[in-house]
Amino acid sequence: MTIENAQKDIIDNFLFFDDWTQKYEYIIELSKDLEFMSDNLKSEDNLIKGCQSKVWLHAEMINGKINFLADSEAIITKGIISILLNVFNNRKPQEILDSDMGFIEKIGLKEHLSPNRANGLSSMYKQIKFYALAFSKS
Amino acid sequence: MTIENAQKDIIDNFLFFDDWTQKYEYIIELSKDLEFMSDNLKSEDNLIKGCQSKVWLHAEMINGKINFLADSEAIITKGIISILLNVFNNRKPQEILDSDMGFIEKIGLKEHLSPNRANGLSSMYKQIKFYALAFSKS
Amino acid sequence: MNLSFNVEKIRQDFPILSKKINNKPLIYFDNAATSQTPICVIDCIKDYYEKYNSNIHRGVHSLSDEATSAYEDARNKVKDHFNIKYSEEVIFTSGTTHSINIVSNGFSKILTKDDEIIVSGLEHHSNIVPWQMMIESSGAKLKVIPLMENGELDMDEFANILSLKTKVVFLNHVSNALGLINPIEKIINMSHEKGAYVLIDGAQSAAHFKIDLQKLNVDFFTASAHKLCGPTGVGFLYGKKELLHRMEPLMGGGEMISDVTFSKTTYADLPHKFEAGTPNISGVIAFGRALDYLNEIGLEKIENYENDLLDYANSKLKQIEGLKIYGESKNKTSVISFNIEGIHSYDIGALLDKFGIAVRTGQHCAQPIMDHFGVDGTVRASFSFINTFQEIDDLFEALKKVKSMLS
Amino acid sequence: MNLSFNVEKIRQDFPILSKKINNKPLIYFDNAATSQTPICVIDCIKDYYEKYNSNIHRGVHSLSDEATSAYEDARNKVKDHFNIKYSEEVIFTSGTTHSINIVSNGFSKILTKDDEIIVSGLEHHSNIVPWQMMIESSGAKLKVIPLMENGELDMDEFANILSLKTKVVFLNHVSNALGLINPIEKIINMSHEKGAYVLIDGAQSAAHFKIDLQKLNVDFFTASAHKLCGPTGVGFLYGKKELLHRMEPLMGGGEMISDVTFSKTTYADLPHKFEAGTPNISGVIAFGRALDYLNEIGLEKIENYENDLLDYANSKLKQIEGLKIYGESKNKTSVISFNIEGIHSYDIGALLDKFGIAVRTGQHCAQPIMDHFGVDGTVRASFSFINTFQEIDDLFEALKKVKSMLS
Ligand SMILES: Cc1ncc(COP(=O)(O)O)c(C=O)c1O
Ligand SMILES: Cc1ncc(COP(=O)(O)O)c(C=O)c1O
Repeated sequence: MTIENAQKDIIDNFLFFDDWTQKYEYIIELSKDLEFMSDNLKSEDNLIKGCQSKVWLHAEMINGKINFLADSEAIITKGIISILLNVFNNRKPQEILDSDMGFIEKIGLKEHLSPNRANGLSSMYKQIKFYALAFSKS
Repeated sequence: MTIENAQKDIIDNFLFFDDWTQKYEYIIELSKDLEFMSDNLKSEDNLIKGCQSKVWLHAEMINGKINFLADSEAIITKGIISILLNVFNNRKPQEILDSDMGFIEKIGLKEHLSPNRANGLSSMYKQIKFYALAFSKS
Repeated sequence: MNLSFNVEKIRQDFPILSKKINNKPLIYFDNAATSQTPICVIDCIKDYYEKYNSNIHRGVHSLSDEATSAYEDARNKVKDHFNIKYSEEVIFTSGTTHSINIVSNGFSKILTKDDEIIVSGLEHHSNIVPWQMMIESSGAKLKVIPLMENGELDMDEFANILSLKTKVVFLNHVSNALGLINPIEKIINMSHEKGAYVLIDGAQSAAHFKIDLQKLNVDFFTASAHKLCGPTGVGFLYGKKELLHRMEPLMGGGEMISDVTFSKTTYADLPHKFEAGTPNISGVIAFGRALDYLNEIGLEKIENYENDLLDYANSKLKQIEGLKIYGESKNKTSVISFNIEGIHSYDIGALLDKFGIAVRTGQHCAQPIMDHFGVDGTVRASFSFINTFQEIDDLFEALKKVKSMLS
Repeated sequence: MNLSFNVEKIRQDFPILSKKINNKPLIYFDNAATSQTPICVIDCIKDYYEKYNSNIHRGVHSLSDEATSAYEDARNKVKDHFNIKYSEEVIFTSGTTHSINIVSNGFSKILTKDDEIIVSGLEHHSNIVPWQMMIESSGAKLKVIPLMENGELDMDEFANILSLKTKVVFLNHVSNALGLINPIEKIINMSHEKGAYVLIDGAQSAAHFKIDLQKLNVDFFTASAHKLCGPTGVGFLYGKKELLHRMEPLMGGGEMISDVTFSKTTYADLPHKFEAGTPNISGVIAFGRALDYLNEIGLEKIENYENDLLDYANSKLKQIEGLKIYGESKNKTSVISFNIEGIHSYDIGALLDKFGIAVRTGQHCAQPIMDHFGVDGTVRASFSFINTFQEIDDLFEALKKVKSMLS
């Protein structure tokens, strides 16, 4: 599945909800899907700046694709990370570099993209792209 | 004549004018009445801060009354000094301390009282009062 | 409950209160971050730009006279409101942060490495970082008034660290993170006995009760207009004349000098020495209007009403199981800083927003207090006289739903 | 004359132009001190306070998101307008004076007593006094580019004083007292060849023509919103990233740190490192709107029209006997600085005001230039695209009357 298709799937899932309660309950649900991240990976180096709750992101290159592990103290943030990893995990660096975040607006989470430093979605995406760039050069 | 009466006289004189041209022509006329101030009195010490054109004010106590000498580079400022000295020259310190500047508004020169540092009427009046205070204590 | 306070009428002065968030009426409980702006203040800004916008102090024309008079009127309003003796002791700044930096920078050339300064453990970063910068350049030592378990200042420890070496004591009047009112009268008197100067950061107090600076006999005081129903980008610093004369200015520029050649510059008199450059003219004038507005309502009435709101909110929120309030005390402004067990403050704030309720979450620019309580952050609901008891009920109901969603 | 420029239509955007002074229509020729404000900018401020006033960057609620987005949009507008590479190279300040102080303070810890800095003889006090303060703390030496008789910079002398010791060169793009446009491209290139950084004070240039900062390759640039149809109390500093990283901040506070304990503070990333405290949020957003407004008209059109105004005013004013213009040159913005023989500039300004004409008189915060010409002050009429040819005729007639009254 391409990144674009993964994003379309998410948009379709979200279309399903009539109100914000259902949407956020779904996000909270998704937070539980996140793959376990061991405490030793929750290092200063993996901490993403610019989020109000602590967010850790770890990346490794496996067979030409980037494998991400991430976690957060806040459930909603975790749910949003989960959405992001659904899209960007196990991708080739170039795929990530070619991607955009338009789908976030389409699923009604635009507020999380604001340059407001409280919610760190932009920072996470920046960091994901940063890893992609680094690995594409290595 | 009391200070109050001197101020009333000035108000009466100004009532006479229909438009600003006449008023300012009169002020320019008055500038020529200023008593001559010799250059050696135009010292740094006598310079009044806060006027755009240089204004010098010198004061001496003669027989219990304050004698002022003043000059300025700008004609309008000179005219206004002339009005001030008409009121405040040769007064006892206490008379000056008891006075106010309400008459300036009545003759339509309120703009010169603004805290704007370009026109220094407030600064001049402050300095006149300052001398009065100093002499009243000596 | 306070019946004499007509909150519905007052709310009509605030256009933003008709705003909908997520299709729900805005409930604004972030007053400690910034206050909302009454229409008279907004109109005052509009009026300035439509009728007498001009650079001030040196213009020869009528617009400049008009703008200068309005600007200096605002200075007199600040002077009167806070009962300051001389108008030249009122310095307009871009806000509390700027004010504190003026003082810390001014003292950086006065203090030496043998001197000590004292800060409270309750400070906003704006009252910590400037002093750290000062310490670096002066070598003076920093002592901290520790907190007691509930977050109040440990006054016994203050007495211990205060000495003849202490030169400046700086602390906030009210803590922004907790709303605690500090015993500043006591601190000022004790400090003065040792010859130390005191700076009070009034960012969080000035909106909530009347402050008499001559009576307090404090050396420096500062607040921000944007927390006082005024606009952003303006505040003031009060300082005793003789201290302001001794301090070097933080910034150089136009307005603040009386004589300039390339080899030498003479600073202008107070307050201009500290007001370099074109100031926030419309902001200063609107700040004056905001003080008028607060006085039209009456700060005493505001204080009483806000105390009632706080009591009510306390009693409601405590009904929520697992909710812990930080900094409980009798001496508080209308701020409640809390967490719910097992839930991250960010999650609470993000979901409350969906109910149209604006609270602040996180460290509130006061990391040392968070460290004291061993938390990462809190949810802070800060009430003001534009809020209603009904809104507190709404918060209570929303919190219950949020809690059940998140646990 | 420029016929494609519909000045009457543009004037309708400026509410203040319907003002009467002394019963005469306001003729505003003090644009170099502060520009007037179009209704779209005034409405933008009103909108902010009525619809989304909130503290920014750390709020979890929708209002804060909205205000933060608008604030950061403004940063991008400044970036685009001046063709800046990275948005974090745009620092919002309270104005040009503040910006220059950030740089002079930043360099005070970088320079040593073996270093030299160069300033032009044409500077505004805001670009002199901060550097004098810096020199005092760093010990670096100040060299001055002298003026030629007409007030233009003596570029031969500049080449002489520029050396490998020179670390910073700072000068204005356009002189506020005379309107002269300095050869900054040349100065930047020559300075870079010697390894010196250049700060350009664009307070008087940015309103009059398009400026491309990447093309200029300048190290620092600054301007004030209030001279660009924007509000008071806001401006920006552009700096190259690597230089901003090297400089210490002028002020400490909230927003500008990433980690605070009492023993240590870590500064936040750019641009926040230099934006301590709550900024002038409404001002910044309205500044962005003002740039939009200027772009809607088109800076090229503005430049052409203002050049025509200047030519016309020059030809008219020279008909007045005894009138002397300071700083004549082909490279000028629409400013005429003059005196009439035997008459004090203050008298001219005070009487012009009675005709409803606002000009500035005095030293224009540029005492060294006045010293150069051996005058105490001048009358400065500064024109902008809101002025008309008819208004210049009115000035001409008024000046003749003023002259006859005063001589
Ligand atoms: C050339 C120049 N530099 C600096 C300034 C100072 O700008 P501000 O007062 O907006 O800080 C001015 C404004 O008069 C100016 O004309
Ligand atoms: C106690 C305290 N001090 C200082 C500040 C900083 O004020 P400003 O951001 O207006 O400079 C704040 C504002 O949050 C505060 O609450």
